[in-house]
Amino acid sequence: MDGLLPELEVIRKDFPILERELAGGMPLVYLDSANTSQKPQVVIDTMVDHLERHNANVARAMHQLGAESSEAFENARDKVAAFINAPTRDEIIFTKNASEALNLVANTLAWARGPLEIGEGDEVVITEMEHHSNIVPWQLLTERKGATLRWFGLTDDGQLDLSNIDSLITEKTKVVSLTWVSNMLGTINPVEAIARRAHEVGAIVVVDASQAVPQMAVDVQASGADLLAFTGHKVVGPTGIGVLWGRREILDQLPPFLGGGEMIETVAMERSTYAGIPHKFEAGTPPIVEAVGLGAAVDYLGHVGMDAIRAHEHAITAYALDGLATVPGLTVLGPIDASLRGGAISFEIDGVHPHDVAQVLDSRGVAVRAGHHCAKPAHKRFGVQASTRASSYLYTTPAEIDALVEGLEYTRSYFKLG
Amino acid sequence: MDGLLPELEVIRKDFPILERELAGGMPLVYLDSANTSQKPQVVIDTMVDHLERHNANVARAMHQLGAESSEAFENARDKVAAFINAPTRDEIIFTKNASEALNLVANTLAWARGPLEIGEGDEVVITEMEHHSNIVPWQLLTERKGATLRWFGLTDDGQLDLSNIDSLITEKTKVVSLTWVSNMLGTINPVEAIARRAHEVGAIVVVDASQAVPQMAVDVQASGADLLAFTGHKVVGPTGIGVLWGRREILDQLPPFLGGGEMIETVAMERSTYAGIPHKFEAGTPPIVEAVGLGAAVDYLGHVGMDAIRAHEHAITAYALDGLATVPGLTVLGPIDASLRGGAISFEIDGVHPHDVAQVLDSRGVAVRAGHHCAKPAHKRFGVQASTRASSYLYTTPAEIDALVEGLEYTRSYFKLG
Amino acid sequence: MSQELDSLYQEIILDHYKNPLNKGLREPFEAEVHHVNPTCGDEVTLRVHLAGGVVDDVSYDSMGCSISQASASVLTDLVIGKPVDEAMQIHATFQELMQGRGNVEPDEDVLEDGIAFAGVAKFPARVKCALLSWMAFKDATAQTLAAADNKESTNG
Amino acid sequence: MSQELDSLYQEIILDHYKNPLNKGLREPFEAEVHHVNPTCGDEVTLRVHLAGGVVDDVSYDSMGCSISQASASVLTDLVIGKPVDEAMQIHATFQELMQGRGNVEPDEDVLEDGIAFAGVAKFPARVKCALLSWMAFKDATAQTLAAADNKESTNG
Ligand SMILES: Cc1ncc(COP(=O)(O)O)c(C=O)c1O
Ligand SMILES: Cc1ncc(COP(=O)(O)O)c(C=O)c1O
Repeated sequence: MDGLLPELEVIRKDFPILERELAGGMPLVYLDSANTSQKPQVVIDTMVDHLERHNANVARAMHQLGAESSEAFENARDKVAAFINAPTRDEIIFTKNASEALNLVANTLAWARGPLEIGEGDEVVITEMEHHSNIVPWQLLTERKGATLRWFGLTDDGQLDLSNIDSLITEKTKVVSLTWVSNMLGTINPVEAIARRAHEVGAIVVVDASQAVPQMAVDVQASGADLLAFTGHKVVGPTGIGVLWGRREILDQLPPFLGGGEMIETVAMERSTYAGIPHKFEAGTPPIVEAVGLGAAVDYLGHVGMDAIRAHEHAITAYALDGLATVPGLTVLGPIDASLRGGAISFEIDGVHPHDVAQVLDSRGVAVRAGHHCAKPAHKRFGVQASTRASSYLYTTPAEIDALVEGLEYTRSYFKLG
Repeated sequence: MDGLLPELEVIRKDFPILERELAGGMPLVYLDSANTSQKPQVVIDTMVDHLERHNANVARAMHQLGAESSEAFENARDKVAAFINAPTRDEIIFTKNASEALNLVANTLAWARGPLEIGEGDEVVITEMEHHSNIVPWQLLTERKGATLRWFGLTDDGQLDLSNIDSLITEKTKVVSLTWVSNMLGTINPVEAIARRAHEVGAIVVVDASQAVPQMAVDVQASGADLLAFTGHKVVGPTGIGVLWGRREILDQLPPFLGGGEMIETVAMERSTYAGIPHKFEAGTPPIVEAVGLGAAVDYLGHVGMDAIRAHEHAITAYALDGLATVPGLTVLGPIDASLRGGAISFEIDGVHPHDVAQVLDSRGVAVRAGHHCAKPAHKRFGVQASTRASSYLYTTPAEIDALVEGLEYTRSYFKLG
Repeated sequence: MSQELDSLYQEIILDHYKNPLNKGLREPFEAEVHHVNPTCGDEVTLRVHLAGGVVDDVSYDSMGCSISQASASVLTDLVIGKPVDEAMQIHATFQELMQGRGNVEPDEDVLEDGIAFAGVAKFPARVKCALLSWMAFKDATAQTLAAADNKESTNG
Repeated sequence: MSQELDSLYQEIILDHYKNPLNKGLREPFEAEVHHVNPTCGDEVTLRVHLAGGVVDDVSYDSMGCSISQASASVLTDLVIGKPVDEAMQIHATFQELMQGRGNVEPDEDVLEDGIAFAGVAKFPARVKCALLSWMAFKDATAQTLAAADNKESTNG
């Protein structure tokens, strides 16, 4: 099959969990990578080495372990900056996950004064395919500030409906926030074109790149984004860490988010002043060993090559779409052209609820996700309450897709469908 | 020496980093545990096992790995609840660190309506010995809401000055927030007595237990606290995780903090509703492997026994205070009676700046912290800009204290002081 | 593997799923509640009508998986016509079975078709599905009783 | 270990620490800045007086460790009386030395006593101490020049 990673079997050996046997001796077929990715040995080993040999708090500690730990932590910032081509390391802020990164933006905008201030009459534009983590923060912000939340609709094949972009993004728009790649529909959105329109009217552009950064080479400077978020655990890194990148000019204008720890310049009883970016937004002891793990993770992905990973995902996704098309009564939600999408494929099967689909697949070792995937409005748009989602990653093989398709056929027979 | 942990050498073997050799072949003498604690092998191994065998997202994933991961994660919540004697597991909220836990409270109070709402004329009372993480959030809150921040002063021997408690905590007081154990002065504060006064006037009591939970048996129900925060990395757990405990009645009244992920009940374009506690406050993918590590950490501490750890810390601290008293020109900041304090000892030496003290000690392998320890107001109160701090933990030996005292003598001679 | 699956998807469950009993929303009712399983989005709207200390009717509309659908059907079948106390007792017995991780012996005398859910208890992720309508029933009944109490005390 | 320590604490540094040059705040000055090292709390208040393209005076008040104190002393000794351009050049050379991780060969002709700080570059945690007053000097000089520019353009 064209486009597959040439050393797929070698790559699979890097991921110890792929050897797991599940109940009944079934081998693991992990197709839930859009939910969280598995971790290569090198990420785990790097974290262990840090904990066993270099553990200390950062910045504050001047002793040798402190210097080692600080260096490892700040190196991770350099690695992440290089990975997404940020113009400077200072624009990389470590958060606890993508959700915190998005909330950081919405939350500080609520207290911003000056050009970024949001109030009555102002509008924030998001899309119907957002993850809840890119919906709820904006609902809270607009509710609290008396602003209005507006939405890009979706076309029937799961793309953004851009037909009304000029009446949706107007002089009233202060923020446009959208996902680069949908975690439910798989759709890849034209971020740059939308950003262009947003910048025409002076709005800032927030991009949820949680599903983009794992799957394709992301260049924040070329993206059109002013702020961009992603999460460590989806890029073969650990939980407990996410990234907010933002243009210095914007970040400098935002007030602090959480207070305490290294985010200060000086603290006095009368008043405190704050550090420059990135520290201004990193209150308290940061996720140190998690940053170190994330650094190893982006190194690993960089070593395999993001273009190669994108090609692999594309090949697997095309193969999966073909396979799913053979299952009677199965409808894919989202684009059915693999070149328009990432590797998450949500679908429904007439007559079997997604929970039941996932359960039967699980009994065969095939791990998929069933539910609303934190994208309720998108499900509602397509008239479904839930769906089943299979999502691949760099370690996914065509044979695993075969196991999925066979499992779905078995599901249909188990529930006695034609 | 009375009170030392009986199996101290066995305990030290549990912490791989204690075998580290530093520059010049010096063995590590780690006296910076108030900054961050070292990790026992069992915590590291538990995290590795999770990453290598059970890694999956929680709650959302119904497959076998998802069930295993969810169970491990929620078991950690049970363990933490038991460790601090919380009445129910639902009152345990996982945050990224203690700073986030404290900010969560201040931040949601800013948006609270009803009895907890804070506005002009209302007062928040903190103390001059707080860590910046328990100062800045309240400065931001009171500034933003037009309320007033008031402070408990300190006595010359580093205790809270309670003489004006009745005029400080009044009917105007909405929140009293204080540290249980000072990270700079070591002082153990009479939380229960202060909470009693606060409750008399209807204020809520927030306790920063970041330095208390590592060092002594904490029973949240007996403490008098309404909300209590601590951090994973100081209780032999990993970075990237903290805990907020709160009484259900209070937590239920607070609006959501960050939005997205599992914190919702349902999300619709028109409006969203939120999950019950603890999930309401846990937006996005939580720190899963970190929670699992924290569970192993509190198990480990529980196994050693918090009362035994407290006795050990007490013995080491008393020994250290005696040793420090022999160093000419050295002044301890904070109580000099070991029974009034925890294991963090800050001091100054006439004629040598704390940075220089720490540097010389570091060249001998002795790791201490120098600076303001995120407690600038307390330093100002004692007329110093910085101090040197040595802090012990369950793995600290009397011989390490000897190394500290010898190192200080060497420092004095190196800088040619009498 | 199919054996394990069969312990979850008992014939009785699949029957109730295909042919649910008492489905649809009916009048009269004293309380209507809407419960959601936040993780998967399963929903139930459920009404309770009590009369003379007896559960006179439980009607519902629901969307969800086979387990949650069948469980609503079995619930109504078990509690309609029972004295409120007994219905709550059945509720408690069912909940105990579900939360027993597969270690509780189901009591057929009390639970009748409900014993088919014994296998569900071994699938932690599905326990919430089975309990969704039961929790809604408990909530609606409590609301009805509280409202009645209020009325009484206002009248008294 | 003492050897390593000696490479940090050169005699020259300890001398400047014990007997700092040009210390104290003086008039006249065009800009005064206050810089802090947030991690340790070291502080410097520094004034710059430029006249006819020359650094006429740099005066300062500071609290901090031996490295930061000695470095302020060496700074003033090096730049006072120098043309602004040359002073900024010295600044750049010193900064390069400090950030070179011990791999930059110090240029005694430019840095004079400042070469004693070469050892500091090997202690990442102390580099900030050595640079504190230098950054303050750069900031104050830039402010003075900007203010002069402004005046000129307003006048022009
Ligand atoms: C008393 C006290 N409060 C709060 C904190 C903040 O903890 P963290 O940095 O983990 O948020 C610390 C430690 O740094 C502390 O000692
Ligand atoms: C598109 C998208 N946005 C945001 C998130 C939130 O990421 P996290 O849960 O790590 O905060 C996810 C994943 O859950 C996602 O897929």
